[in-house]
Amino acid sequence: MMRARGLAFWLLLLPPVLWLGLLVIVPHVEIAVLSFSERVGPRLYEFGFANYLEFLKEPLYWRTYARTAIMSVLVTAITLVVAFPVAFYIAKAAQGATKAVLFLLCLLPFWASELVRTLGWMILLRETGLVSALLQATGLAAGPVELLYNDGAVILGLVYGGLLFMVVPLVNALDSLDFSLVEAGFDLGGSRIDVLRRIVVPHAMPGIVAGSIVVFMLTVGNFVTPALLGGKNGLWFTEQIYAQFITRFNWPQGAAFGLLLLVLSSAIVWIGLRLTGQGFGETMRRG
Amino acid sequence: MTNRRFNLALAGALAALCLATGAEAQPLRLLTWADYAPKDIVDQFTKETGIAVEVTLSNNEEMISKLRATQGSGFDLAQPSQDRILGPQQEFGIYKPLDLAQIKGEQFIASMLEATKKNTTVAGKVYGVPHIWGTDGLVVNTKLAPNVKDYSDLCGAGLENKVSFRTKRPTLIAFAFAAGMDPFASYGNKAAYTAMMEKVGATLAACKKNVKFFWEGKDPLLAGLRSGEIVAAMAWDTGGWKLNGELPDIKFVAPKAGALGWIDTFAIPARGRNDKGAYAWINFNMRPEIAAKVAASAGNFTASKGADALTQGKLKQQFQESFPQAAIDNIKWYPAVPAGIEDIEGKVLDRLKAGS
Amino acid sequence: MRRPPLRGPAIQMTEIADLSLVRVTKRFGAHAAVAAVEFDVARGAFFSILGPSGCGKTTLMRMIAGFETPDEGDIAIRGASMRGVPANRRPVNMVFQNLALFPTMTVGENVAYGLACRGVARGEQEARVRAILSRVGLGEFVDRRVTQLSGGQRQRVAIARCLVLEPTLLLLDEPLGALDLKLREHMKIELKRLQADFRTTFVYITHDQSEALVMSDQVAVMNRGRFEQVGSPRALYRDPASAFVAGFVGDTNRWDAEFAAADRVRLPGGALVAGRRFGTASAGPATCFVRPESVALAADAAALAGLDNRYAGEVVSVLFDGANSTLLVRALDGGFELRATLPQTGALAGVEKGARVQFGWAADAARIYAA
Amino acid sequence: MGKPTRAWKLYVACFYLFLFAPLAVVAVFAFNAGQYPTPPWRGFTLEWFVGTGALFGRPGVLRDAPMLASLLASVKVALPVAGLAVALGTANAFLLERHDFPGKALLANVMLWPLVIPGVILGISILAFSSRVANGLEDMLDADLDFLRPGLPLVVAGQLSFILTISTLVISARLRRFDRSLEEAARDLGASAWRTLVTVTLPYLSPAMIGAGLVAFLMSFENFNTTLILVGSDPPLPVYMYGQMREGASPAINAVSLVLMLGTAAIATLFALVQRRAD
Repeated sequence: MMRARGLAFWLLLLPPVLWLGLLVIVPHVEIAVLSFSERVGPRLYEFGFANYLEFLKEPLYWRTYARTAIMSVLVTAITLVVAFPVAFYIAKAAQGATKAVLFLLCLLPFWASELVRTLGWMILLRETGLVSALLQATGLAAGPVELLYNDGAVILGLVYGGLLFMVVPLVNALDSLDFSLVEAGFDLGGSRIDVLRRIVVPHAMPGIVAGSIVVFMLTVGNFVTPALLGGKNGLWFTEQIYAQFITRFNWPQGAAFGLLLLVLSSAIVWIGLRLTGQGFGETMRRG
Repeated sequence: MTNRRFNLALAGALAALCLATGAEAQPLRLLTWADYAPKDIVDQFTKETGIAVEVTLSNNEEMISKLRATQGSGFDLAQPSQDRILGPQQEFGIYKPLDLAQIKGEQFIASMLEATKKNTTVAGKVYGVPHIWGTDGLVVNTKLAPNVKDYSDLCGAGLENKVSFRTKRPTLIAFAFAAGMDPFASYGNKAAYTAMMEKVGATLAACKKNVKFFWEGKDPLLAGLRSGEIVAAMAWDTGGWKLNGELPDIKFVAPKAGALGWIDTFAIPARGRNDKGAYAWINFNMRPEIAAKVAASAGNFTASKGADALTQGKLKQQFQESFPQAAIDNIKWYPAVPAGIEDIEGKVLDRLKAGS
Repeated sequence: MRRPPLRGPAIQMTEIADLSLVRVTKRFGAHAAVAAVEFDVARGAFFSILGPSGCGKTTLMRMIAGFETPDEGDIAIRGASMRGVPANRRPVNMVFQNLALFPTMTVGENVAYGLACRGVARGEQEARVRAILSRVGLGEFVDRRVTQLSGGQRQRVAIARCLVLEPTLLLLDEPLGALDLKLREHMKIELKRLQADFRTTFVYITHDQSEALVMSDQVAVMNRGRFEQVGSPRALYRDPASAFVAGFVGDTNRWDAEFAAADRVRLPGGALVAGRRFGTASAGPATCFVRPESVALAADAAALAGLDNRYAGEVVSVLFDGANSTLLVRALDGGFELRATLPQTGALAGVEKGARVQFGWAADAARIYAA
Repeated sequence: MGKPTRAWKLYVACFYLFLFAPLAVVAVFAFNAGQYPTPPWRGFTLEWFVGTGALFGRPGVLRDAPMLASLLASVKVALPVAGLAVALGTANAFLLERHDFPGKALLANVMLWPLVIPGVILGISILAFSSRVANGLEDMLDADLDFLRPGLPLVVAGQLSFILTISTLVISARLRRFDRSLEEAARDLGASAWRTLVTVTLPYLSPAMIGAGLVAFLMSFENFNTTLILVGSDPPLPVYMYGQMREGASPAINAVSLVLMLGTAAIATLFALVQRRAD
């Protein structure tokens, strides 16, 4: 469009280059470099693969890694399944004001801080908490029930945290679904499952992918929820990174872990996009 | 066409960033533990010296990691434990040597001052002086868990889901002693130390069925002990005595293997900007009447000479009950931790937490 | 094919033209959107540029307004070259196709915008805004949001916004395009009235020949970056200088044909048509035009005896449209079809599909151009 | 499928119950007159908001100095983040929507990366990099470069690294819908480029800019993952709250949570109003 590049162009180019250069790209190069440095003595570091070998050698680390990956995918899937009927209801079954209200109500909890939401679950689930009290009061449980500090609680918290980011893109995608297509599907003899599988889901695919990527990223990179709801048996990989940086002051090891997590999340996002044939740019702009 | 506006905005933002970080070097920025700088003490100090105090609460690992991240800047005075100075100092150089001439040595219990100086000496320079000390041992509900006499008893039968300890290095050290090993003697030998820690890790992993939760903050632990959800825990002495005041069945027990004695120090970060304030705070805090108040606030003992005369009788009595002379002699004081040891321990602790 | 530049005949050379273009060319890549266009617009004239979409008329207008720079040639306003003068310094204002009213401002603020840019004092701004708005019949709408106005009102705001600046030249870029048919008809008259009222020179571009013909003093017909003809609406209609103009201006029957003689062509079906030839070629392919209203219809052949071209035909369909009704007729042995105006008062007013009719036209009414 | 079945409606109702249950209990137990935010209910109190600490051993949040200090720290971070996110996001939008240059598609793509980088990793990478720069520069300049060390300026930078992506997307989307003939009209009426920008383009963009600013403010205020790594001696509210939550449960945390919820609700409402006006 503008052929001539004036001063304005270069001045506009400066901030994004500084931003992406100094806050995104170079720092990641830095942790890549850092992750290949190996301590050989006090304040003495050399190039080496020790940090990655350590990751491979120590079952704790790669198990946590795999656990985080698997649970994140699981959480994403559960979130999708939980959110889909609601999104479909908002997009297609609810009308007028109800629709707007339902949609807004959906957004509301997520303006509250993640910590606040997690606190809510802690109050509900802990042994002395509300759910336990209710179970005892109704006679469903004989004594206090500890629902906190286990993987179930973590998954619950993570699914809860991801719902908004799934519902919104799903509603957006489903909103544009022409309901006569669904009717045509039934008219041509399709069953509910057929129509869902052949018409609704393909139409919602961009929303499904956008929502899934965001939820997956939020889950895999989460810290608060597993740390506060998780039990004595569970660790999230972000906690490992945090531990290396903050409680063990072993930056090279932490950098290696960070890079591994980045590779993991990028790979899964990439696979997801590949499997569903969606593009990164469009998907992220939509999400 | 938009250049001028954004240029201005950018310049303004940068200027704001610089301004926000510069200037105001006056207050003493203290990196310390909970309850070590109670408000009335801080107010009194400010009144006497005119120096304001900004308190940041922390613990050993965080202190080191914060100072490591800032290369020793951001704070003017820190309070790491005496055994946690040598290694990080060698590795990261985060403290500056103390000018002992500025510290009123006569206010300290001499033996403790000497021991601390010795442990915090790197390349001939002293980096720490003692402030607060105490011991870790067992807090036991003697009615519900009468058999807990040593650390290893926490893993005994009948205590399923009823005990607690921290996933921190004192736990490893304690269980090593309880298993008849001497971890301190192996500090210099990494291979031996690793083997020892692995063994302790295995013991603790097997013990996990007994653990209700790994405690971190003191409130949940005390609440658990109060309610009886927890019947025995590895914890600090005055915590036990505090509960003892409320519920006589709960006692602090100096374990057979020996209580673990720790000393928190004063150390000045390498890029501290208010050394004058730091030394003033140290000297102010070691005055017996101040030290007694801080010790009471923290619920621990002080290295200030003469302060114990001012502490209340109850604590003294509890101390004597928990620590007969043999138990005092059996206290294991942490020697300085060499660099690298914490990596070994860390991994064992991670594994314990992750449950693999 | 190179044509000499065309000039409108009605320019008084004693006065400096309000707008003159000298061999203005604009290329986008290899494609010349505007090719060596030359014309003058006299002071106070309503000048239209008529052409199909993509003919370059918008580019031409944007060059006059200052949004594009000519690659060659010069644009002068009242004799002053506009080379290097940015859009905001030209004594030219433009009514945009979509009007481009500022949605964040009220009607008054929209109209005052240009005055504020010129640094006119606030009090005077207000007075002038009120004056111009009442002149265009929008006196009470000063504080209304532009989004609250109807299409015609918005149109008038857009024009008032320009006229308040008393420009030498007002450019209008298909401003009626977005309006519905009724309103468009109304606005044609309104625009003509405004122009007469303000005596501002209007340069109007459109692809709608009716708009151009109704309002303009002068019309330039543009095709593929060039001016085909400049003249009064009547001249364009009567004497189109090219096949393109003949086809584009006004309603017409058009046949591809072959020269049979200098003033005679043969239609593909074999019929011979006598006509008036434009240009010099007299052999090879040709195009022949006959306007529907030039076609005479009669029930019997005798009534058409005076015409050079006469045919017997059959009514294919009746296209009833009140006064504009036409018949679609097929010649019985010429193999061609044509449209003829059907007077609603004549003897054939009630003719039905399938009826036999006689039709014909004078040689002068048929125009032949070498293709 | 068109008409919702009863089971479907029930499911949706349960969903909303699930959605609001945690927030409701947080709010309710902020008023519990007990030491812990758990049943049984011990009566209504405002002590956790305005108490002096005489009753429960710790003051209400509105009198709790460290809590208020952390709130202030959050504001100190969120304001520059929001301001910079809007200013730079607008500049980015103009660059992407108004200029063509080689590598533009790549740049636009790279701008999206921060959305798929976990916050903790953004934190550690910025920490590691800034600390290397600081180590190098401090020796060279023989001066303390505190803004490159963990602390609020670094937190601002860390949060900006991904919030800027969002503000850029929001503002670009609106600029893309902008009808450029409005700018031409302004130029045509005699406005300079600068005047056109200020009187026509920016007013059009302003709902998106305000919206992006509010969203940036909220995201900054609530950010935990990146902040946790980059924080120095003055923790913003989420980091402080996290510390408190690890220490143990107390209705004081509920109280501050409720204050936080009300604050965010106010900002979210403002946001909704601005968006409505824009449409």
